[in-house]
Amino acid sequence: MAIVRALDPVALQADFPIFEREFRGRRLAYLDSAATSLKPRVVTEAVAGYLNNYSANVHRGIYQIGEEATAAYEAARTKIAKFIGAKDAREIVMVRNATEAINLVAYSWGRKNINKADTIVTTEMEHHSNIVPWQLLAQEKDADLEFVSFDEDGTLNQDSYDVLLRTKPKLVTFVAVSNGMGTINPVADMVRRAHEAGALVLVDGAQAVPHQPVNVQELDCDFFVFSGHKSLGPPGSGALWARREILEAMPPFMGGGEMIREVHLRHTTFNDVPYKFEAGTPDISAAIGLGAALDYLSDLGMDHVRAHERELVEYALKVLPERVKTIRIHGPKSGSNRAGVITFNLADAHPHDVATLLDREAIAVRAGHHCTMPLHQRLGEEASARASFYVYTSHDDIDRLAEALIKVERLFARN
Amino acid sequence: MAIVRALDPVALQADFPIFEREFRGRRLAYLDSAATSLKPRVVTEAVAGYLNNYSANVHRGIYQIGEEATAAYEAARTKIAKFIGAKDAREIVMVRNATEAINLVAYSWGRKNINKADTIVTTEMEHHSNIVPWQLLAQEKDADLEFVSFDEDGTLNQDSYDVLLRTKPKLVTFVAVSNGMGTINPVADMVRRAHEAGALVLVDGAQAVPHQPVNVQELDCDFFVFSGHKSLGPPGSGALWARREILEAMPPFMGGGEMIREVHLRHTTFNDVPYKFEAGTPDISAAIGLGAALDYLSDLGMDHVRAHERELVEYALKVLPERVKTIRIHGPKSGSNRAGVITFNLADAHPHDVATLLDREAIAVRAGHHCTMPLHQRLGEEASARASFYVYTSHDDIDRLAEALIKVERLFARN
Amino acid sequence: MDDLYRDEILEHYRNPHNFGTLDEPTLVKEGSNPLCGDRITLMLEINDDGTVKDVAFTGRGCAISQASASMLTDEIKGKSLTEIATTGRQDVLDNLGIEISPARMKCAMLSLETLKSAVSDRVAWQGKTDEE
Amino acid sequence: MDDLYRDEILEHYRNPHNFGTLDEPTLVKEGSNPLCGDRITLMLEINDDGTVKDVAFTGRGCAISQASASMLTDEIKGKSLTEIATTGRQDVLDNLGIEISPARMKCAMLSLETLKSAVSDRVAWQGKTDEE
Ligand SMILES: Cc1ncc(COP(=O)(O)O)c(C=O)c1O
Ligand SMILES: Cc1ncc(COP(=O)(O)O)c(C=O)c1O
Repeated sequence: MAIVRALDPVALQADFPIFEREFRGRRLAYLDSAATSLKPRVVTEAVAGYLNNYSANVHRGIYQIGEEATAAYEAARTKIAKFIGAKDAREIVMVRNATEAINLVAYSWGRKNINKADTIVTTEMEHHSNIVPWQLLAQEKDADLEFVSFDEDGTLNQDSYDVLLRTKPKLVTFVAVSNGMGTINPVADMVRRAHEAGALVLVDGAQAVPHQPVNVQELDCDFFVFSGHKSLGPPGSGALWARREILEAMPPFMGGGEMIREVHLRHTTFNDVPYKFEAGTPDISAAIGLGAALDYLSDLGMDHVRAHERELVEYALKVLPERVKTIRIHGPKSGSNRAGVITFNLADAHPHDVATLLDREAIAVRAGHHCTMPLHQRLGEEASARASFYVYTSHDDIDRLAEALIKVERLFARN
Repeated sequence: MAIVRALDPVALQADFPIFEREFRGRRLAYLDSAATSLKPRVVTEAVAGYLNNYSANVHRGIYQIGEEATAAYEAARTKIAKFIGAKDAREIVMVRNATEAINLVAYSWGRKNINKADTIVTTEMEHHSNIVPWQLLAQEKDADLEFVSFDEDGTLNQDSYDVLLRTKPKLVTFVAVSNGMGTINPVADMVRRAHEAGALVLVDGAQAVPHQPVNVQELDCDFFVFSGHKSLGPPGSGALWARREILEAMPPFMGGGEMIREVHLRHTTFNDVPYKFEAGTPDISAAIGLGAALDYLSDLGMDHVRAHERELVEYALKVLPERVKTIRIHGPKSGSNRAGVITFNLADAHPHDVATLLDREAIAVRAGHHCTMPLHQRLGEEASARASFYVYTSHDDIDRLAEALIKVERLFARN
Repeated sequence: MDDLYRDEILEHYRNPHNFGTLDEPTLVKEGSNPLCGDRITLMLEINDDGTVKDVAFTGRGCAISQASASMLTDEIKGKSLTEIATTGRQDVLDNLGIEISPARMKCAMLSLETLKSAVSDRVAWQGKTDEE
Repeated sequence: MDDLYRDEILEHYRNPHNFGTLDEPTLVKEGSNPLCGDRITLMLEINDDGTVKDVAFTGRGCAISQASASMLTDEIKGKSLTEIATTGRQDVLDNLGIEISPARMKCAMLSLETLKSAVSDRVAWQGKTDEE
């Protein structure tokens, strides 16, 4: 190929132990990275290193392994801060996943700041994790929840956004990158307009952090969330970022150890941020693993990761319709505003059957609604199949996908 | 020694890689297991096995590694259910830790069922994690929070408990085993009396599950919580158990993927229990690691674990006062109602200094309030030192502790 | 790949038996699979003697759920509700006659579970009228 | 073990300098360490020229926090608030002259941080009167 790629997926596969396994005699073509990513060896080693060699609790042990654990855990926080361009590691709250981060904001900031008849704006392309917490909050507070629609080409309808901004919402929230269609939203611009309308903005970065450079200060948003397990890290890791003054004004979410300053029977004072929001023993090993994952990604360079995936998605957008006659691909038609996600339907085969048959060829794709039922309602599909890419995805994987889909088509052809 | 012990801690140390490390030329005497336990090799291997070989998301992947991950995750749930004697694995909600489990109950069950002027009863020996969530709930609902006191011997004052039960509390909650003093509470009896008074009962089993046989059906409580990281498992694992009909009547806590049945823009229906309470991608690796930890403990036999720790604590209660002249040990005086926890002060050396100096001898103890400030207020101590035991703790560790404390005493003696 | 879905499955999928609606159903029941969005609506017309006079279903779904609904509805015609109550998961799997992975089990069982809950509604409802 | 805590530290711990209260303090400030429960109350009497006339502290704590409070209070006597503002963490560590592990850093710094926040309260308050 003529395009120079700084990132060689086949070489990188050597870093991921799962490719040493055989599946029906073949190397796994893992095309479900939007659900969760595979893990490089360094991440497993970081987790195992903690569990084997210094498995102490953090923040309180006056002994060597306690100090080692605390240092490693706080180093992970600093790496996260740096990776997403936060000003200060104290703005990073460690959470289990993006879902918990959003719920934390809904319970803590939301229950304090959202009142009757206030409006929250989200979009029809959100993951359930960025819909349900706001539905629960709106119900509790008798507030309004409004949805920005999206167009045929899978992009948010910016006129519908402007109309909703005129209702003066208190909070606006949307995905940076849609897990349903791969749409890359114009985040900085949408944040600016929301701020002009007087709203705070929460950006769901679950599909952005793993796949493209992110800088929360440049985006200028107020809250930002992501999950470690989609970013080469272990499950159980993730972060909420928010501006320090916002975090400081937020009441606590969960109560318990670590988040307190002083507990008395009749009153309690709380710790400084971010500890105020980290009740109980955190998932130390997952955080350390995420730190190692972000180091790995930084070494690759997020520009290169994005360039690689853009090139892959452009290749897929070109070859799949050429070769797979009955495929309908949803979402943006160009790699310029599309992440490495191909969501599709075949004319005669249901996505579940597609996934089952692809599994027989050692190709892993997702089938279902991908936790985006409203998006699928809008697409007019009960379910779809989704192939999603990452650093270890190669052209060969896409070629294998195309060939297997042709076989599925043939099997299901209504002759 | 004349006592026959079925459990040989020195032999077991071979299962824990940390003992291969040298600390200032010595094997670590890890006496902080009440904060978090060390991890046997099998746990790290289970975690690494998932991360390396089948690191898929759970519950939705129609492909081989997705099914492997789901099977392993659900097997962990079944192991947890069996380990604590639950009737049905569907009564087990996977959480990050005991703290999250308690907050889940406070937010979900509590906000629905606790009203103005209702009473919640807890105790003065609770961990902050079983105080602060109820303070926050009581404050929100304008409810009363009352505390059972404890006596000189570190046991709950049962008269004070009866007096408080007469206020007809809606919820009673207490530790099965105190992390502050090692007190083993008469759980089944206290549950029975609470039920007679019409209350539901939440038992904080964070220090019980790792150290003694537990059967929630025999205890007959309504909610039970524990953390995996204190039970040889990785951080990020833990469980809430509750009776099925109680769980089913509880509204959701966090919203997001996995916990829903159908999401529409204007309304959402929720999944069956326990999934209704597991929003977002769970900590799959930690759950699998906890499963391996519980297998390891089951192989040892929880009766043997308890017998071993009882023997150790009796040894410590005997030799420490004999050899360490200025030691004051808090809590029960006998091993019969005391877990493997020795909380103490020296007359002239502050607990922080004790811990620092012990660290120089490769002995890890905790110093501070151990997340039990009200307990310490009652003891009249700002802080204490704590040595806590587990399956890998040997007499030699206690002997080393005694010798080192003698040195500390000598250093700090006001001559 | 080709060996997994037998021709018979594909045949039922392409031309499901009993697909459609009934004019005078005695029982109507909807079922859905929360993880993937499959849905089915099942209609039954029951004779006075408690046997199934006619049955029909609608709904979109995958080959496995459609074929199992098609085969199941064939099978229950003429049977009594009591006989239907004894139909089990293994019967459905036997009908399909192919390997069903755990993730696809819900697809295979959707029609059976919808049928079972229709029948138990009916029994509960009959029980109620008897008492009243 | 014996080499860690120098005799001077232990001496300050056993007999802390400036331990007690002042009759007419200009500034009183409390500090605490949330992780371990150490507390200190610091009192300062300030001359009209902005120098420290007298200083005292009370509170329970470990050898490191007590010794550092004892040494710090010795050191600031006669100094101006501006001079105090330039006292840094390194000065405290130099006073102690022993290895302080990260977990003990809060013990070592408790008195300094309480002092700093007392001084900045004072400066903020003075700023305010100046404006009014
Ligand atoms: C009795 C008790 N309850 C609750 C907790 C909180 O556990 P975690 O930090 O794992 O949530 C602890 C841990 O210290 C404990 O000992
Ligand atoms: C856009 C988006 N938001 C939120 C989530 C939820 O992530 P998690 O399950 O890790 O909380 C996902 C994961 O599927 C996602 O793709």
